[in-house]
Order: sequence, then C-alpha cells, then structure tokens
Amino acid sequence: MLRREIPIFLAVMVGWFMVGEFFFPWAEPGGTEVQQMAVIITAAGVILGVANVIRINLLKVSRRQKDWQYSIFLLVGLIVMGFLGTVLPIVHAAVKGGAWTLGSLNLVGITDGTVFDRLYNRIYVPLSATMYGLLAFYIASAAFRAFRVRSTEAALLAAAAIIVMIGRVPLGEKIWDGIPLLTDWIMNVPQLAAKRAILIGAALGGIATGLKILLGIERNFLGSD
Amino acid sequence: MSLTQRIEALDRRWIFLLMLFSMSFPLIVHIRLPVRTSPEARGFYESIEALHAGDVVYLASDYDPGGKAELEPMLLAVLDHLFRKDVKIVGATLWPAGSPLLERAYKTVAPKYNKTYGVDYVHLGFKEGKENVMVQLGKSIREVFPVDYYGTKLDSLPLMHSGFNGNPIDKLGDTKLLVNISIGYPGTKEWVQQVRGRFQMKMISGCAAVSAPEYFPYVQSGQLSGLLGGLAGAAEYEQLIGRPGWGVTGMAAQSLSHVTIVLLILVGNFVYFWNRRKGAARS
Amino acid sequence: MNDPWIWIEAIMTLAILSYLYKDNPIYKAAEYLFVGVASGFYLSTYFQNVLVPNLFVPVWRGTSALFGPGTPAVTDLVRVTSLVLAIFMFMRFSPRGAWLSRWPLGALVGAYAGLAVIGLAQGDLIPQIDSNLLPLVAPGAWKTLAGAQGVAQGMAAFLGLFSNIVLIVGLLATLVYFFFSLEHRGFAGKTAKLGIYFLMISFGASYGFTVMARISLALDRLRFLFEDWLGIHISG
Amino acid sequence: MKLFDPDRLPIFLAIALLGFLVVYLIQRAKRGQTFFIRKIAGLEAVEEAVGRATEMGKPILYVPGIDDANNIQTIYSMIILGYVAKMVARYETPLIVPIAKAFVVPLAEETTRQAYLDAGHPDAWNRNNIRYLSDEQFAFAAGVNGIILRERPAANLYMGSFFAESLLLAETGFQTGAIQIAGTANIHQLPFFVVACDYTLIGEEFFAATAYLSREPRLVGTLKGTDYVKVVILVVLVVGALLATVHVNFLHEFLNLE
Repeated sequence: MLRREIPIFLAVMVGWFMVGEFFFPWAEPGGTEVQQMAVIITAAGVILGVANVIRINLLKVSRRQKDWQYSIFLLVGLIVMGFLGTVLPIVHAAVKGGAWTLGSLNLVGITDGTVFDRLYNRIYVPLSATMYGLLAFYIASAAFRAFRVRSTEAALLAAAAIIVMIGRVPLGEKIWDGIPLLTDWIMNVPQLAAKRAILIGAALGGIATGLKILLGIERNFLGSD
Repeated sequence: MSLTQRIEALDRRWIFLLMLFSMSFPLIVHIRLPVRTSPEARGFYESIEALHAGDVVYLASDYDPGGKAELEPMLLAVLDHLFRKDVKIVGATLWPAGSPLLERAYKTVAPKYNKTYGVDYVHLGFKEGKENVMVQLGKSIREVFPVDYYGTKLDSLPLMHSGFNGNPIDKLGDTKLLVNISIGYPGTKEWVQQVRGRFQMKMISGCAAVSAPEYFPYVQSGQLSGLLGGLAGAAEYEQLIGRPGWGVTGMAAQSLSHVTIVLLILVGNFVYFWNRRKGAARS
Repeated sequence: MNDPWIWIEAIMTLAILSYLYKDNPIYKAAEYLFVGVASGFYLSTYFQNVLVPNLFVPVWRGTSALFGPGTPAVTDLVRVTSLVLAIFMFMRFSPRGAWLSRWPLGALVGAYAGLAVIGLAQGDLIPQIDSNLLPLVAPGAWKTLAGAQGVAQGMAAFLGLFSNIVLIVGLLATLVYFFFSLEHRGFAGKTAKLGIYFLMISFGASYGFTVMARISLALDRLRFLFEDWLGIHISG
Repeated sequence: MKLFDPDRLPIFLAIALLGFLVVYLIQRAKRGQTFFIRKIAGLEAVEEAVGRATEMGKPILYVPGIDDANNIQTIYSMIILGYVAKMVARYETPLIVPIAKAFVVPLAEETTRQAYLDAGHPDAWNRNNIRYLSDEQFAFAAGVNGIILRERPAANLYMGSFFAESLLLAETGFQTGAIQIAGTANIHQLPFFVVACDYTLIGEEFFAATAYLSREPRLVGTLKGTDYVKVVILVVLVVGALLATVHVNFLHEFLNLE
C-alpha cells in the first residue's frame, strides 16, 4: 500500500488541484501552495543529482578506476564552485564577517563582482559555448558523410533545407530576390502545416497521458514493483 | 582508388578546416551584407515600438551559455530598444545558468541610457519549477520571487512597489508585454501554453534558430505577435532598431558557411552515387 | 590581450576545439572540469536562489510558528510538508527506504500532469485548430497578384494564392499520417504519403535553421579568439 | 466569484471528450476487446535489428533520451526498453543502456530487471549495462560515442527526448554501419535522425509504438481514444474551412479563446 497507493494518491490529488484551479477560479489560493511544493522538490532533486556526481567521482578516484585523474579536475571544479555559493556564505553570515576579497573580487556570494561570477564567465561559459560550437563542424561532416538523398522524401528534405539555408542569409537575396520570398513561403505554409499537425497530435497525446496520471491509471512513473 | 572514391573517404578534419575557413575569412575581412527583414521579425519590432514610456514589460530571459551566441545579441538589442523608449523591465530567468547573463546584459546597456536599478529595471534571478513557476507568476510574482537576484525585498524596489501606474506590480498581467528570450525547455512553447492564453498576455519571442520553425504556427495563429529566429533574426532586429551589432557582422560569415554546407551536401551525394554507379558498372 | 582571465578563457576554448583534431588529455581534462564546474554552479545557484528564499526561510518561519506562539498560517504548514517530502527524496540512496522517494516523485509527476493537461488544451490544441479554419483562398490574394511587380513578387503572389489551400490540405494529410486506425493503403495510403512529403519539407526547413544555429555558436567563439585574444578588430 | 469561467468551455469540452473516450476504450480493452493498430515501419525494424544483433552476438545500444523522469518521453522510452530487454533476455547479447540523469537510473534498472524476469532469465540481467555516464549533455554524448566506437553495437536504438547531441550520436552510429532506429517527440531533432537513421518514429509514432508493441489495454485505449478525437478534428477542420470560405464564422467564434 505504502509503496504504490500513496504516491499515486499524491499524484492524483496534486494533479486535480492544478486542473480544478484553472476551471474554478475560487480554488485560486490553494494551487500556488501546491506549486510551491513542486518547486522545492525539484530543487531537492537537483541537489540529489549533484550529490550523485560527487559520489560517483569520489568512488572513481578512491578506487583508481580508469580516467580517475580526470575526475580530480571534476571534483576540484565542483568543490570550488559549490563552496563559494553554499558553505562560504553560511560561514560568512554566521561569523558576520566583513568584506572577504581575493584581489578586487568579493569571495562571498554568486552575483556580479564575485570570484564565483568571474569563474562562471571565464571558465563555465567558454567551455559550454565551445562545446556547442563544435556542432558547427560536426554538422558539416554529417552533411558530407551522412546526408544521402536515396528517396523522394530525402530529396524533398534536401531541397527545402537548401532553399531555407540560402534564403535566410543575405547571400540568397544577392543571387535572386525571389529566393528569400520563396523561403518565407516555405516557412509560413507547407512547413507550418506539418508542424501544426505535429503540435495538434502531441497535444492530444500529452493531454491523454496527463489525464491517465490524474485518474490513477498511468503508474509507469513508479516502475513495476 | 579513383578521385571520387578518395573524396568520399576524405578525412573529416579536412571538412573541419574548410568550415573554419568559411567562418573566419568573412569575419577578418569585414564583409558586411544588408539584411532583409522577415515578416515575423517585423512583428517583434512593431510590438515593442507600440509601447509607450512608462509601460512595463516582463522579460523572461530563459537561456544559458550554450545559447549565448544567438541570443545575447537579441537580448542586448531588446534592452537597447526598450530603454530607448523608457519602457521599464521586470526581468527573470527559469534557467539556472541564466541569471549572470541577464545581469551582464543589464550592466552593458543600462548605463548607456543611464537607467537605474530598481527604478527602470529589475532582475529577479532564477527560480526552478518550470511550468509551475510560470503559472504562479501569472498569479503572484512575490510568491515565486520573495526577493530579487541581490536578495532585496521586492517592495523596497520602486518599480515593483509602484510600477503598475501607481500600485505594486503583483502579477504578469500587470505588465504590458511578455518578451521571452528562449533556448529550449522551459521556454517559448511553455510560456505560450501556460501563460499567453490563460492570462491573456501579448507575447513576443526571440529563440534559437533550432526551435524557430516549431513556433511559426504560434505566429500564424496570433499567439506570438513576433518571432526572432537565431542570429539571422538578431541581425534583422538590430537593423530595424538601427543598431547594427554582432548579428549583422556575423551574417557574412553565416552566408559563406551556409554555401559551404550546401556544397558539402551536393558533392557528398554526387560522389556517393557516382561511385555506386561506377562500382556497379565494374562488378 | 594581456588580461590573465582572457588567457584562461582562450585556453578553455582551445582545449575544447582541440577535440576536432583528435581526442586528447587536454580535452578530457577540460570536459571533466566543465562537468565539475557546471555541477558546482547548479548546486550554488539552486541553494542561493531556491532553497534559501523558498524553503529554509519559510520553513524556519513555519516550524517556529508551529511550535512558537500564535497559529501557523496554512502556507507555513504546507512548506513544512514540502521539507518532509524533500527529505524523502534523499531516502532514495538507502536500500530499505528507497520506496519513500516515490512520494515526492508522485506529487511532482501529478503537478506536471495537471499543468500539461491545461497548457496543451488551452495553449496548443484549441488555438491551432481554430487558426486553421481558413477560407480556401486568402482574401486579397488576387489583388496582390494583380499588383505584383517583377518576377520575384509575381512568384510570391502566385504562391500566395494557394497558401490557404496548401495549409488546409497539408494539415489534413499530415494528421492522416498520424492516424493509427487505418492501414496505409488506398486513399488513406495516398493521403498519408502526401503527409510524409509535408513532414519532409518541414524537416528540411528545420535542418536549415539548425545549421544556422550551430554556425552562429562557432562564430561567437571565433570572434572571441580573433578579437579579444588575438586583438584583430571584427565586431560592428 | 464566478463559479465556472464560461469562455473556457471549448477547453473543458475537449478535455472531457478525450478523457471520456480514453477511459471508456481502456475499459473495453481491459475486457479483452482487440483493436486494430496499423503497422509502424520503425518498430518492424526494431525486431529485425534486435534479431540481427543477437545472431551476430554483438551488443545492442539503447539510449532512453537525455531528459529526466518527469518527461513523458522518458517514461514511454522505459516501456520500449522493457520490450527490447524481454526480446534480448533469451540470448547472451548484452543490452547497453547509457543514462544521462541520476533519477532515470533506478527506473531503467527496474524496467530491465522486470523484463528479464518476465522472460524467464533473471540471472542474465547485468546491472553494469545500465551505465550512468554524465548529467552534462555533451559529456554524455561523448560517453555514448565512446561505447559505439569501442563495443561496436550492431543496433543503436535512440528512443526518448533528445536535443543537440542527437546529431553526434546518429553520425557516429552511421559511420560504424550499425542499424539505427530513432524515436522522439522533439520535433527539432527529427531532421538529424531522419537523415542518418534507417528508421525514425516521428513524434506521435513514438507514443503509438508503445501501444503497438505491448498491446497493453491502457496504451491501446489511449491510442484509439486520441485517434477518434482526431476524426472529430478532421471533420471540424474541413467543415470550418468550407464555412470560412462562405464567410460563416460561428465555429471560429466558438473556438476563439481571445
């Protein structure tokens, strides 16, 4: 009972609260509190995720598993960024310390002008942005090696892709001022019709799945027991 | 091995070099191309142009470093346009890594129009909860953001205290326009689904080029009054507000790179089929 | 050029770009550092922006109101239950108590399900059907065709004549493709085939937009390397 | 205080109609009524791919998306994973399941363990094949590519919610010549799967696949429910367009929420 019925009961209760609140405005105040609970639980889930990352990598280092040296980089990055935003501010508040600075930067806190913010801008941002930047090169190699036009469907896909790619950049207009107009038409008519069908289909599927959870029919999120 | 077979088996690092050249050459040689305005970008521009001094917009800056390249030019252009029209901004983000980016954008543009924090613009920071937070914001901003990004109580910020023609800004409905800069989930789609219709908000969105095609149905149905798609959208908007920035500069490199990709697709297929036919003829 | 932080950012950028040549220890170190810095960043951001203002402060107020004088407000009580449910989340690690973590998961899945049903119905389903109830030929399409100058505008206006018909037929055909109660044979088969063609055009458009997005990302990094690091003037 | 908001009536009717049809058809399915579901090309290929991989004794790679457990697609992917695991349990073929979110690990473990149990080979279940790689999108993609290049699976199945990393996975898989089948409702990633994979479950087909595979009453009932509502929508669209052509707009007024 405790393993399955209560979680499902909670899901049904919370779910209908959200739906009821939309159709019956008088249920207004209650809804916000329930949503507040969801916000806190999601945050707890993130802390759980980070704890999991620490656990896995600490194990990797202690057992000298493959690539354990790299896990040290991970742990150092995690501990520095985590410490600056959680432990240090608590200690600083508890001790009511003055301005703890490292050079011109404030050690405590995460907003502009802090060490945390500088590490974010000069280490996290470039790493993340360049990771995505690699995709430009991969897309080029994929275009050359994994884009085989072997059917009418693939030909239509290729034609639409080429017209859109040329029409969306100034060069398209240079070649012939009709190309950008053709691109606008493709984007606003045939492409839109197919995307709208997908939207409607996804909405029906999503509503049905949501309703099954609200009616306690859908239990998969618990996994079979 | 015939020439075409050697091409087909080309080491992909040559393709990387080709792309590197296509992207770098126009940047270094300063080629500048005029940008044509698409209908949905004009809708974005006109929605802000229709605002008056003193109006308040809610800025949902939902992106992180991964989307900085496409969306930061849009955000800077939007802030420039809004501040120039003396429109006040309540900004926040649903992406954990989004707050510092919004803060930096504010710090870049606000001084140019000597706008002061708390009076002309506010940064509420990040809140986890995705769709939950959106619906809550429609009902009570203070419930979601008890304090702003810097830990100050909302009521001690003049904009939040009396920004809605004299009385406090309580909920999304108290703002004139929802401006959303979006890289993924949660983003434009969720704002349209959860907030646009439910709280009758006028909404415009700037999004990564990847998700732009999916949002065209929302433009045609009127749920989105304007849409900027990727760097091309940023360039169009920059040109419309007469402030050409990185968007316009990047367009020449974007153009040459697109041509390279198109050629790669065509050559890739030509070589593939040529070898198949040659191979079939020989065996 | 000589600011040490610019060198740090350049090293980070080049370390990741080095993967294009081949996987190497520098890239691997940068990748692990990235995961670590990202996790640490999320930890601090969630702690500062969510847990402190939305959980610890109100719960502290809730528990003190509960045990202290005066009657606790409803919101404080709910906040305390949120804390209890949040703690259950961490039970997932204990082999015996793992099922306890299903309670908060249940509440979470329920909340998202409720919002999804409303959001999809109001935000997607009804408006998208409503906005496709279009006349077969858009009003004024003939006028624009008559007034069009030049080949390009002529072509655009000519296509404009058929916009509404293509929108209606395209939507119907693609919906038929996503219809699972009829085998794709005969009339239904042909319509579904037309639906696939529309889908392929839409995937082509998405492919084009995605190529544009990826290139912009790389351009941003190249701009940093050329302009900030090497000092070559670029941006407008 | 208004008891019921009138201009939200069309929303209420849509949800009520869909809800009623789904519940009614699930009951009918539970009572044994069989329903027709058309063939889904992508799924035929899954069985063929798993067969080929087991013959060659090479592993099968199953990536359940990179999103968390609250994403419906991840939950649906677990159902397809369960089905594939049941097929594979009878052979020595390893089923490698790389995971990107900590929350999904227990779901995948339970789903596969249950499937091996149902197939009568509980001992063949190998916990080490459920591999949590990294929460970070590209570190995860690099990890999966490492598996593809090192362990050379004969079949790569990508089922669930994918984002920018879909291109990296599909292209690497394409190079190794494995049969690749993808399924996702993330529209923006479909072009890359369609181009580089042998078969793709497009949007709804991914959801329909679980019903087709498992013939489970709840899933079949849902699929048929949404299908019948689609018939209603097709009629509304045709009638609405014809009415709009003759400038009669009562249907538009009713559905217009503004």
